[in-house]
Amino acid sequence: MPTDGKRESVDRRRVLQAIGAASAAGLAGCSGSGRQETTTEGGGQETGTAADDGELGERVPTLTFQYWSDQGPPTVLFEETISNIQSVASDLGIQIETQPMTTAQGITAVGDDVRDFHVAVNSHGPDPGRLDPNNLLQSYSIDRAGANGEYNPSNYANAEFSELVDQQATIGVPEERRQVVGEAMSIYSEDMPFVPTIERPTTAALNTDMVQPIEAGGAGLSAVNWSALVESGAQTQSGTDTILANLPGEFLTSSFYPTVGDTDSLGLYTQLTHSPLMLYNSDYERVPVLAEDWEVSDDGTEVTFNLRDATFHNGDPVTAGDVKWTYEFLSEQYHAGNYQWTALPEELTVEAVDDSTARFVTPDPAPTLVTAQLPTFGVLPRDPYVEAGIEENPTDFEDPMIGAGPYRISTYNNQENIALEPHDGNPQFQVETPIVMQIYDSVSAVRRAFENGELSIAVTLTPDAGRQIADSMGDTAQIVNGAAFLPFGMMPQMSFAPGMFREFRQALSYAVDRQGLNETYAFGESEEVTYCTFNSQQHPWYDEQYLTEVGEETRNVEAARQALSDAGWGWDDQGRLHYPPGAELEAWPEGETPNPENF
Amino acid sequence: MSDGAPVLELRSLEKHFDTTSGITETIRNRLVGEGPKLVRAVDDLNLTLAENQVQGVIGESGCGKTTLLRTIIGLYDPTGGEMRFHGRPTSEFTKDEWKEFRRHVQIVFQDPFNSLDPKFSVRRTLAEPLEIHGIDYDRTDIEEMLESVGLTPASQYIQQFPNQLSGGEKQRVAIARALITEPDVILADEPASMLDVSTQAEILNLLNELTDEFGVSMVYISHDLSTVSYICDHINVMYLGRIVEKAPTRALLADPKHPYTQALIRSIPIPDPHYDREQATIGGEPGDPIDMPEGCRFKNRCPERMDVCDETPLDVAPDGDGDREVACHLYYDHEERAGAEPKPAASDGGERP
Amino acid sequence: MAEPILEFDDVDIRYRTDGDDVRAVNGASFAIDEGDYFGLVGESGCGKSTIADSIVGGLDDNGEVVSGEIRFKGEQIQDYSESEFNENVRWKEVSVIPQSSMNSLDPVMKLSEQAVEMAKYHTDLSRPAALDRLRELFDVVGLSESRISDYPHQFSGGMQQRAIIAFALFLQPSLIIADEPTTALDVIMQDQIMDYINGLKDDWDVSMLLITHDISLVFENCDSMAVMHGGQIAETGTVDDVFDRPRHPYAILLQNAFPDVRFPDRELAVIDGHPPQLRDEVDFCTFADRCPWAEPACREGAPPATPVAGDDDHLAWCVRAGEMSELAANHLERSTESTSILEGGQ
Amino acid sequence: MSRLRYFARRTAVTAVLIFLVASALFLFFRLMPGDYTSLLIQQGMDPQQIEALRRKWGLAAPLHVQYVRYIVNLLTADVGQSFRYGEPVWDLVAPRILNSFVLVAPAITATYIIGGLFGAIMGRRRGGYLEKSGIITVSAFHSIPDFFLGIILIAVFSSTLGIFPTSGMLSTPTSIMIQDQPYWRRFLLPEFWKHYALPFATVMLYFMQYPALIMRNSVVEVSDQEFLHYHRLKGLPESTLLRKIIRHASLPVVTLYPISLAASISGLVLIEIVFNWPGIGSLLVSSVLARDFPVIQFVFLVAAVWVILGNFLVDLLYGVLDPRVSVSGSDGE
Repeated sequence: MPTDGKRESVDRRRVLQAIGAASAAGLAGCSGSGRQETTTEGGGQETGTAADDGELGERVPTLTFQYWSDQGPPTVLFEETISNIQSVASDLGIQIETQPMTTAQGITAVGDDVRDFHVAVNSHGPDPGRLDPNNLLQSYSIDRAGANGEYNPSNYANAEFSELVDQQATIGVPEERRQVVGEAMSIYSEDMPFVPTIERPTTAALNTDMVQPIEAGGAGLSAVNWSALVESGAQTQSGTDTILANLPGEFLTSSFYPTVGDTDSLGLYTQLTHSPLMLYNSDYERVPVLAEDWEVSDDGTEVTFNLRDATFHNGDPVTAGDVKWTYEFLSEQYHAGNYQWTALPEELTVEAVDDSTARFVTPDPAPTLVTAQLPTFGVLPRDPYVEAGIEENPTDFEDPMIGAGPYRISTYNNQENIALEPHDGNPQFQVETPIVMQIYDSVSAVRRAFENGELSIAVTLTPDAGRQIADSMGDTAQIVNGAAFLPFGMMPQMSFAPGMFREFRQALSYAVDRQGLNETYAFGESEEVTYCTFNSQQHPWYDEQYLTEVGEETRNVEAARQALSDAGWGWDDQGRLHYPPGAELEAWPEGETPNPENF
Repeated sequence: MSDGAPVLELRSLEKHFDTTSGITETIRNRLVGEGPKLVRAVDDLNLTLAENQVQGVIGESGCGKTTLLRTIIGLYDPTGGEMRFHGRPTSEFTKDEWKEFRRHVQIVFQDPFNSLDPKFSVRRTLAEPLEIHGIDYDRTDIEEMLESVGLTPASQYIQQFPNQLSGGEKQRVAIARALITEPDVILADEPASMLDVSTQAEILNLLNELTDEFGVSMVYISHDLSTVSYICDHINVMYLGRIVEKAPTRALLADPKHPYTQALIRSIPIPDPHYDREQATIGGEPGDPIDMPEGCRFKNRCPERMDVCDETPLDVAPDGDGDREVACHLYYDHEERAGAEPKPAASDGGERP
Repeated sequence: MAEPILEFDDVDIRYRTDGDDVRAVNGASFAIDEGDYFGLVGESGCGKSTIADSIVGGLDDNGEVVSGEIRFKGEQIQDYSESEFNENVRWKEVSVIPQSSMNSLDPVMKLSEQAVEMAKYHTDLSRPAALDRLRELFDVVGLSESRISDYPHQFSGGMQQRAIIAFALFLQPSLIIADEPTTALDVIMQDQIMDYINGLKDDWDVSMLLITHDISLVFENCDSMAVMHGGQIAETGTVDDVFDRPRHPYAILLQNAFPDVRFPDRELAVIDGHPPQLRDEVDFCTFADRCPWAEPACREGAPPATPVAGDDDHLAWCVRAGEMSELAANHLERSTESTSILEGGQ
Repeated sequence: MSRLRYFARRTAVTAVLIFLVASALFLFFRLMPGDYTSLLIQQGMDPQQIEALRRKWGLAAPLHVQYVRYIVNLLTADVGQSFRYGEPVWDLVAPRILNSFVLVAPAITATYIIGGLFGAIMGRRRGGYLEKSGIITVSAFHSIPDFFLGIILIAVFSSTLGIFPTSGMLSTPTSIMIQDQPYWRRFLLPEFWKHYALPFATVMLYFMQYPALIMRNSVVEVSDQEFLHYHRLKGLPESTLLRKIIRHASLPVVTLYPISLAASISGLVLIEIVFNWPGIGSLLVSSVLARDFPVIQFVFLVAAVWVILGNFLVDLLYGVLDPRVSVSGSDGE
């Protein structure tokens, strides 16, 4: 029988871990006898004699953990997370089965509040827009919960939280907004709709025979974040005249960046070729690029930028006129449905106060303008693009590929490769060496090519591949580790039991061995996340004062069981977990959406 | 059982095939708007098998004799006409009656090398039909049957497997299997043709004895007149789906009426260097069952070809001998017959596509 | 009497197998005279086809003439190599009418091409010349000349068989080996084919080795014959000798086992058992086990060739050949008295 | 029968098949849960925007409407735009299909020629050492997963011996250098062939099994045919016999060829990915995962059409190789 088989293997695992982890060792001793008393005593506190043996609620069914099977490296993490939990399943008295789904499937299922899995082990994609919390806050808002096709990662329904989410979106004054966001986050953190595990590591490698080592901030170096490279000037060793780097598959599918298929590739343009007014550096701090500085009016409806002296790749100076045209055009196209990602406010107007001053004006405050959109999309030279006919057909025109970034595109082969040459007209970054980037579809192909000297920089490696390179190449390879700004974690489905019970989510959080995950997946290069938030410590909006600590770096099964029994859950004599007697097992009826009144 | 009615009776039996093969073929036909191509394998065939009678059916390969046989045991549904078993039309048979029928009508196949299941011991081979028909039996029943088909000592054969048997022995087992359910009718499909002369003889003799001994009727199908003549009381000569002549064996051999029958007999080599056989004077190839000539199907090869042969000939009793029939224009006066029987016209109509 | 065109002199043929060798033919001796039609009769597996193959080097790779001599026109050919056979024997001298005409013609070559090919390898006939020749031969075997460039599958079985005969005649060989030329055919067709084969006797000076299981074909079409059983020649002689005075039990029983349409009431002789597996030294009469008159002597050494009635051309390989006329009396006085039910003939 | 009618029928059937395949493809992918917009959600696109897109792509319309639209467009040779890349499917797919084709078509062809001959030799030396070892070898190569075979080759010839590069069709600088020159120019570069060697070898080793074993079997079979015996008795020399054997035996191999070749359209995904060959494979995979319907439909349609046409051609070729076939088109035997 499969379940028995599972049990066995699990126990064996547990014993193995008992050797390592103190907590596990402790429990190994007291499991069985310990079970009894914790139960009764739990019963004592909670609902009278509720959890006396025989006075148990419905048995907790076999729990299904869904995960995205098509995400490459993250998928590995998902699977490890699940087996990590599985290894203590028997101690918690639960059984676990997994349900791989493609991302598209998974998201649709969650969006429709399909209740055939209890926990989704998915992730939030680290897309530039999410350097402002607005996007993820919105996606956890109550009006996206339930079976309405809209994606709320854990079908989290909390009216008060959603209320604050709506507010923060239109608060112009940064301080106030931080305040409100903070409150929202504290509710979120307390409710724990997302059980964070570890930071999402990024790994890159440089061949130090060809390229000079670089100083990377917390973001490290990755295909979506090249800041570290340009900041250090991209210098090669003598004898090497070009940097050869890889890009993940499907990166080069549209040279005109507002039309790229997925936001990952935006970083390539933002940081290398089409500098914006300011951008997030390798520490996820906003630094000025084409703008000297900027100030936000008190009501937050006006942002004024003072431009620096900068030239486009065609030699023309960057003027306020270009700025005006660029962002008004991108806004217009976004709302016309042509450009997918340039989510600029609809009634945005930009005044060219003078050649070097541009003022962004919106009727209502648009806080994310400076935190999300403007740092992502670079300034375009008006004339060449207008001549190229961008205004007539914005998605299908001969892209002159001109920006004001530290690099200019000298060659662009759709879906194959791209060659970049240094451009000295950028006021912020001075770089030395041309870069040629080639599409690679698999990490191991990248690794082999790198080890074989066909690449001088390998980005978006798995921690595992990084380790292998380090082993095989020793000092000739610099391994650059960093973390994306959104951590990994689990999303218990809160529309029904057991995900709807905080104590269960809490137990889940105690049961996961973050340290172990970090070791197995990231070889210890990542970091455990114990405070509940969808932002990582690197994230510009990470603010511990609002957050609740929901777990420990290592596993604590006792705490997990405690959390459950405190809430009246119990275990029968085979040690199988049961709900509290008479517990309501649906937050709202299947197929419906939660009514804000009740949440 | 024995209610005057013949054991088996075929009345203007028909079996036509659609030769269209496979989906694509069919699609093609539909696209090109062609109808299916019919093979009239068995056409307007009459045959009456009385008790203890052995009816032989002979004809060249492709004349439809095998189809006839399969239609009789119900492997094919007749496309026309009817079949009566002890006077009861098989078309009215219920499921159980069919089962009964299959018990009482057994078949012996041409190829003893494939008709026995190599995994079945002789015992099991014989036991199976008994079990199927829920007849209780014991080892001795089976042994007796083996003895009676000349597999002696039975005890020695009963445990053997087909691969341990010679061709002749296999065929004996096949016959035993057919007889063990005490059938009324045995259908024999050239049971000797695959065997060597020496063994052929023993099988022919065996069948001869058994039919008498067990009082079974038999339809014996073959392309080889010389063997048929050894066991059959009556012989039916089949050509392109029709019986062109039927007569008692001796009569047929001694005085064949139909030109085709004559040709058949004259073509048989005689094992005697001193005998000077007069050669058959027939040419051409056996006709193509797919598009057959109008009227008499033999006309194109017939040395006696007449204009009237474009009409379908009636079955007539040559020189009033009630015991035999021949379907040939040579043997009746057409004026006199013309009005008399409308029947052939009908079956004639059935012939045109 | 003309000089024999083909002689078998105490020939042994074996097939090598993983286990013991199969001794397919043992001490076979017979001779075919120039211009004669010679029939070789026997049950399946008696070795008759092996003999045919050995003459044209057509034995399977594991088959070999281990002893004895095969002389064609006085020339020893048993040890010929593939190329020697091609040079001196195949088709120019000895052609074959194979058993299964249906499968013998290359399905993807027009008949004309197959003829041209033959011409190319064996003669210096020009292509048109070769085609003309084929037309003639088609005419001879009763096929319409217009069809020489058809593909085999466009021919019926009978027509293919005739085409094969035409091919066999193509290079005017001196010996034609017809190996069961009509088994696949219906009686009428068989009769026609045998007719053509017979016809050749007069128009072409060719000898024929007719191999068949059907003794009546031999009686009807051959001058002399041999009866084979279990890898041994049982009896050989003119067809009249063998018919009138058979002295080998097998020859006798075989004839009586054979259905004769003239005498539908005659009891058919039965030959019990079946030929032995020939895996060891064959130093006995292979018919002994089936023979009603067998005696110990039959199993002590292969039977010697015994002239019948002092006639050296009529030999029976039976130790009791002398007594046979008495032993098998009741088998021998046969139908000759009772009269045929068939009209005509006699 | 008239060849013409035969063609007419085959063509008609072919057309119907293609139509059916096209429809099947449409349905199949529509029935998978989720569509491309799901991925946009995951990347934080807000719902209104997504609705806009779904409308723009016609994903909002009911299925039958989408279907009709799709078929109509197909008939007008409009294969649409990729959802993900907003580019015309053709521009997106064509170059990659070409790259796949350049690798697989010659490789498969070579495999069938060499494998066929090898198989023929094995068939002739029946029971010989060559046959035994040959069968084992080709089977062994096929039993290794193709990508793993590739990795092994890389490990040996690139990492260890350093003879060949591990990845790509050309080194990146070179491919950039010659980007403006006609496609075929790369064939003149030794470097191209260096990149070509390993993937080519992988495909060959992996697929060798089919032609080799099939050819072997059918040679064995054909060698036992009566007509060959007859040819031999007619005194034809060995060489001629061998030619005939091969001609007859090659029929089944010929049948298989176009089907294997069709792989070059749908791409040998794993092999391409291992060698980072810029073929259709990886695009196809990611498009399927992303539910980029226009791309998927088109690529699979091309592959299907390729197979169907391939078989059509084989049928015709058969007609030449084996006269019996062309006739069998007419009557159902």
